[in-house]
Amino acid sequence: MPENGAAAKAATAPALAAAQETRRQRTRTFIRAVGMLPVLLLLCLGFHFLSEGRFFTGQNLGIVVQQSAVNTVLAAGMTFVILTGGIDLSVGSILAASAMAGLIISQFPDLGPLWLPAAVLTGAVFGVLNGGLIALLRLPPFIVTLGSLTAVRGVARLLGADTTVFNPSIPYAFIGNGSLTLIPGLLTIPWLWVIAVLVILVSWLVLKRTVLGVHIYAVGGNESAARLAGIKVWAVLIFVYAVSGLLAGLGGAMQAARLYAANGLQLGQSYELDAITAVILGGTSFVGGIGSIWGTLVGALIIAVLSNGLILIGVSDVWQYVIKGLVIIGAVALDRYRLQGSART
Amino acid sequence: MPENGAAAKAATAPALAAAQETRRQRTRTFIRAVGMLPVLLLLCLGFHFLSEGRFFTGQNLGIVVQQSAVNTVLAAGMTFVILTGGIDLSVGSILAASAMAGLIISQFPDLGPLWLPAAVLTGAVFGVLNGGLIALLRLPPFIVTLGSLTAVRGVARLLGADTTVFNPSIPYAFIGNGSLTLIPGLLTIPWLWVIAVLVILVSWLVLKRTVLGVHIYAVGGNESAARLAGIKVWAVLIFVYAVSGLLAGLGGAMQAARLYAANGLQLGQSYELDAITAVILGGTSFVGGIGSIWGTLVGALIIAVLSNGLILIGVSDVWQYVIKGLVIIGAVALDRYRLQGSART
Amino acid sequence: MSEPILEMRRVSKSFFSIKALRDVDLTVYPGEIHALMGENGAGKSTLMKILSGAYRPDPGSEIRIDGEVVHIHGPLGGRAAGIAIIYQELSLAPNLSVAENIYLGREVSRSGLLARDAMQAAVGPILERLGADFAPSTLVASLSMGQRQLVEIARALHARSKILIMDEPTTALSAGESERLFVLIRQLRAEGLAIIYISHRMDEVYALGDRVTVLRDGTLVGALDKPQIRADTIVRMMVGRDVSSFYKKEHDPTKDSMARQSAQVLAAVDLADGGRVKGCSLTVHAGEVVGLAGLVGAGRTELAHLIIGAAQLVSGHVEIEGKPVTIRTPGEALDAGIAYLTEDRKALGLFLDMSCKDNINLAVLGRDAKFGGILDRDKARDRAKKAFSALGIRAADINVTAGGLSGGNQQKVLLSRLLAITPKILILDEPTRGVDVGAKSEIYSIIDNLAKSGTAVLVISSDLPEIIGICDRVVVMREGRIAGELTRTAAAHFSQEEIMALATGVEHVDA
Amino acid sequence: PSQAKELKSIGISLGSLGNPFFVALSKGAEFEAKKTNPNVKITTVGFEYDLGKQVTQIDNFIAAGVDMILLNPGDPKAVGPAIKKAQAAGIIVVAVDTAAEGADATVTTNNVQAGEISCQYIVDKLGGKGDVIIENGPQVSAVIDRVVGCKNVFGKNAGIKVLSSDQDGKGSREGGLTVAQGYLTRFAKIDAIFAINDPQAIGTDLAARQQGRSGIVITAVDGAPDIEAALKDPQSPQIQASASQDPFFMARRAVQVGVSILDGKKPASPVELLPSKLVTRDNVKDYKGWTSDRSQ
Ligand SMILES: Nc1ncnc2c1ncn2[C@@H]1O[C@H](COP(=O)(O)OP(=O)(O)OP(=O)(O)O)[C@@H](O)[C@H]1O
Ligand SMILES: Nc1ncnc2c1ncn2[C@@H]1O[C@H](COP(=O)(O)OP(=O)(O)OP(=O)(O)O)[C@@H](O)[C@H]1O
Ligand SMILES: [Mg+2]
Ligand SMILES: [Mg+2]
Repeated sequence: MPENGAAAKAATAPALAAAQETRRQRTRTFIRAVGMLPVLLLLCLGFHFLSEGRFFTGQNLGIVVQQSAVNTVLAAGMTFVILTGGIDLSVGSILAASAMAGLIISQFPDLGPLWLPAAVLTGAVFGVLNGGLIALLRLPPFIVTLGSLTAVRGVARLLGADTTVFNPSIPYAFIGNGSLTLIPGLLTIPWLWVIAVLVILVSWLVLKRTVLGVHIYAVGGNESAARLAGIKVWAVLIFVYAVSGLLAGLGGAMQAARLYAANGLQLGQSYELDAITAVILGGTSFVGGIGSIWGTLVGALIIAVLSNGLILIGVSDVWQYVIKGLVIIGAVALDRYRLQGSART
Repeated sequence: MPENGAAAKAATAPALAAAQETRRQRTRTFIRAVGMLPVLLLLCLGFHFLSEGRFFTGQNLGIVVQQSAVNTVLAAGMTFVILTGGIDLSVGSILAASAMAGLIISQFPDLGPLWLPAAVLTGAVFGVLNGGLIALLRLPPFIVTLGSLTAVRGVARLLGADTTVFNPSIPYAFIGNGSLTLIPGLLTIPWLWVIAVLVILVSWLVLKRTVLGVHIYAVGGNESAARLAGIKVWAVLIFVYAVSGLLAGLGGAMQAARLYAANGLQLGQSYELDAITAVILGGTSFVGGIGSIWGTLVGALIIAVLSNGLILIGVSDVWQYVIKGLVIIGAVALDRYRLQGSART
Repeated sequence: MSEPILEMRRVSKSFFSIKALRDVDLTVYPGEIHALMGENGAGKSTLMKILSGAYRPDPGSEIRIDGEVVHIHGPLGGRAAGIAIIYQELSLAPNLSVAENIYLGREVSRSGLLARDAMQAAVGPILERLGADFAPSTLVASLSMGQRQLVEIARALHARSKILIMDEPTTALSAGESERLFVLIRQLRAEGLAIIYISHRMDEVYALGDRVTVLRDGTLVGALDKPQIRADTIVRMMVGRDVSSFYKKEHDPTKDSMARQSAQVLAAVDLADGGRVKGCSLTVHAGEVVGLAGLVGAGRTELAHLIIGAAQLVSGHVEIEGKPVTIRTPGEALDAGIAYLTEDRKALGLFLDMSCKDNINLAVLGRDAKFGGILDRDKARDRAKKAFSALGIRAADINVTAGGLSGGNQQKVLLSRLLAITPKILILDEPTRGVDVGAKSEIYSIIDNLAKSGTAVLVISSDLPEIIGICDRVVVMREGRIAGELTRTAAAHFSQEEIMALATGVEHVDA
Repeated sequence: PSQAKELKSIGISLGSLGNPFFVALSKGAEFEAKKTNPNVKITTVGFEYDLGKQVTQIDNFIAAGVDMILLNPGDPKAVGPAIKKAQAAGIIVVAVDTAAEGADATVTTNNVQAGEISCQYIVDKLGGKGDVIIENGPQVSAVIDRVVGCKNVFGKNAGIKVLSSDQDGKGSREGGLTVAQGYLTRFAKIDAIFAINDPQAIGTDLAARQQGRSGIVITAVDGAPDIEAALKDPQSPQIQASASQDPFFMARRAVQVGVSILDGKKPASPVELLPSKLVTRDNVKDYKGWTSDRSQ
């Protein structure tokens, strides 16, 4: 009977295959996590070349990261939401309402310094409302957040009676325009970017190193299985929308500190699209359950580099639209192609 | 062997159960299809009452259906797309580009009357491009259509060199502002609405009475099952995006005939959100496979009634935002509650 | 013997690095039922998917049908070559009706319009032959697993093929339906069809198989003709060793400590959901294994869902250790000490995109966590590794995603999650569905050990030999009610016939 | 900067480039800049009424090293800090169409006056008595100013009753059409409508024609090509006047002012207000519109 020999033979081969497979899978995970990094680098190099060396200058890089900061923060919150298979269209409006609330508070002499927590809190409250409607009444996230996209925009305009609220001496203004000096005279980092990176780091920690993080992935991967496994799906959902709202509030505070002003109508219009684009460019799946926060960071940087670079090389406004659209499609196509080569078909 | 006896006995009870089940299922399907109709009626009555009887007048109803027409047409295309589990964010931009193309053609004396097919064709071409990228390169629909939302917007602006193209003597202008007289002096129906209803009827026919329709539902319900059953999933996908593009082109033609003008930037801004809202209000599921075109019609009417009614009763612009958002959320909440009472838990 | 209708030669298939099949040969003759056997992950389904056109084989492979070399491109190619298949993983569109699913991809249309009525009418007789109790117009989403399986079978039968592949068609069927299916299969054989039959249920293979081909780790071990088909031979070929005592039942609630015997751990009292389940009571004692038997659609799964709070109770209550408890969610059931293994592992059990490690640890993450929420990654890794070796899960690594495993291995991963909880009460809904013989006996011995250590186990199963082999008591359900109860005594075991009589409500059984 | 500098590159940030007004404005700027230096590099972007985006664009201009920024500020005050930052980088900032705090110079149409003359026309036409509507638009400062001017005039005439002024016609034909359809249903008697810009006025006229309402005096602000056509069109007699702006000239002035600042010459007044002229059905044939050849 041939069994024993075959078994012995089979035993070593799978062990080898297993080791190989682990290594390959790690590479794949890495490629996925790194995501669009090659595309980002390609874009940067291209712009540097085309702008006659203006791209890779300390000042311009500072501007790029600063510009990506608010979107990064929004996109981090959006990553949580999309990981559960949901979507949050209301972040732009919440950002506007939070900035308005913050600026209004900042004008009271006594409350001044409280404006920042007030803005963040405002965002969190709207987020919890979204989450509550979605988790407890089981309404579709798209409709709920589309409703609040509209309603909260109205609230933002009402807050300032439809005018611009302005405060040139807003406390903590440094976070909007100042930089953190790491090596005096050599390396400074805009505070906005410091905040954004901190948000990404904390998000990563929550998603990858806590029980809650695994539960978020689980809810996105298979909601009914999660429910059967005893996960409090409603709590997870409220949490992710609360985070998204809170981070939109933080984004509002960052925007307010940057502009010293806020306007209920003119702030945060269609920011949700940029945030979602960053998340999807970063490789997070729309169905939920798959994705990483680092990808989101790269996605947000791609968007900022694209805006900055096209102006830098003097492309006209109309053509900027066309090129931006094509680059976004091209980036995912390239990514798909790259993944195909390395991994699954 | 117990088969025969058991079978005989089992046969009657299940037959009864099956008949009951079928009836129950029909009721449920009907409730689903009727969908938001009660909400729509409630809204109409409310506005009629609050506007001191101005809502249910022939003229105002004409205005409402006319205002809903373009969105209905876009939402019909969107229904095809969402039924396959996809999304088309580019309809607003395609509408603008098609309207521009149409108006430009209409200015040539010889080609004038061809402007309408030209506009529709422009839309279809963009739709096929979307579909091709999604079906053949397997790119995520959200990203592809977000990319074309941006790129096609650029094209629309380029077409008119960034100005408003207008033509006060555009052929077929009657479809934009004229009415079809059914009973002279008593019943007239705006042509825009006639077109919209025709689009809905044809869509219904395709979805419910053709093989292609079943395939669309199958792809949305279980894509891999559809593939294993030998359905050409790629062809189905290209078809639905082409339909969405074509109908966006038709919408562009309708808008051009209505306004005698088109502007590459301003026309169709965020129409996609209205179209998606109509589809989702109409009970079509975002995951695909479930939904009906009649629901979409009701959803589009709700949106139009809301806009018209709020202006009619003199609510200020800012409060219109707040109320619209809340009504949309309230409508789905009500719907959810109603379904819960009548059918499954 | 006549000419073979199908010859597969040197068929290989690799999924990037994994070699799922290596130079496998398979010969099938018309008018025979050919059983394809092998452990979980041996490559049976992969081989069949190559035949049906779902996968493309590696270069060098050769397929001959009726002696001619064919290249099967896609599912349509498979169909054109006269091959029909029932996939192991259900592949229905839940949003379509039964008739639409059966006709999917081959719809009938008249002057461009769908002939729905004609399709439904044509489907009726086939469903009847299978003994299905649902109408062709029913939505698949509203069917239970078993009923869906019948739809799959109906679809394959309806395709009118030369070669019919059945990849574990009876996993969701109970004895009655299975018997009916076997009658049909024999009829088809008589009509000259070649049938390739995959199953992990040995009795089915003896009853049906004309020849057997055995795979192991993607390679061909050998083929047996009818006279050579014997349990120990096949098992040894599959597993590479002898699996001695198959059903294991050493625990004995009547003999173990008296104190424990009286401890009634779980009691369901008059549970009803206002629909399918119409007032059911049952009890499970510590250290006892209770079977819950019944026909497909009898409401066993629904009853289990009521107990764990996954479905809404309309009346009745649950008692644990004599005290009434309110359980509204599966989470509360876990807190109360009840763990539940779902019958639908893909839809309700596993997280296919998550690693096996996370899948196994999911339910105990909170318990293991440090500082109230930080993952203990070492503990998780150790637990997953232990589970892999304890249940013999075949996968490259604990970090591969659960979606890439073969069906049986997925089941083991899911079971590991429950075992990690160490519950007071364990409800297992079809625990060995799709699991190979070797692993089955492992699972039986795990159940036995749990009972020995005092766990109350409720096993829902459609596999009657299994129920008879491992249970102390059987509760039988019929149409939403408890039809009766059979207790095992030292003197008399309950028999398959007794259970079937209760399940169908037919008292006298003609042999 | 006291030393004269050459204009090598200029950045322009405007409300929305799909609006013909801003297109004419950018053309004027381009014309003048090219006249100053034929090799000048011009980057024009639209900020789509998003304050954050405009500040971002200013940052990008700073990075690109432009000499001058021509700005249509999203908000008169809120862009102040960004302007300061640009000036700190040695860039001249000139505001057009809307005043901006801290800009080196501002060239704008007198929007208050434009609203005044457009609404004064209504008052004269109605003989100081009637029910009127102010069809509002997006709340940017130019629109706010026009409404202020209009309300000034209506307020002075006791016989004029403003029925409503709180609906947003979105500055477009479509928005004007939709809002006007609502107004016409809501109010049985409307004598005149002031629309904050031309597209809204045309949309309003379409709505009135569709509903067969006549005798409504419609006026607007802008003097855009489409209102020019409408004023000449016998089929739209209800559109009667528009207070014109001259974006081409406005932008040319702005660049001229900027260049002279670059040369070290301070302008006499930091804000230059260009008066608006009323275009009516009577004088439209003499009107030199936005698209007429201006390269004099
Ligand atoms: N799509 C796939 N991607 C990666 N690996 C796969 C895929 N399909 C199958 N495999 C691998 O191929 C091997 C054979 O799997 P297959 O499903 O054919 O086993 P099987 O014999 O049908 O097992 P079971 O009895 O559990 O159904 C397994 O190791 C499995 O992990
Ligand atoms: N996931 C589900 N969705 C909808 N209905 C279901 C679902 N599962 C079961 N049902 C319904 O409940 C009925 C009872 O099925 P249930 O699964 O409880 O019975 P069962 O005895 O466990 O049968 P099976 O062996 O098929 O699982 C089914 O006939 C079906 O109508
Ligand atoms: Mg298998
Ligand atoms: Mg069951």
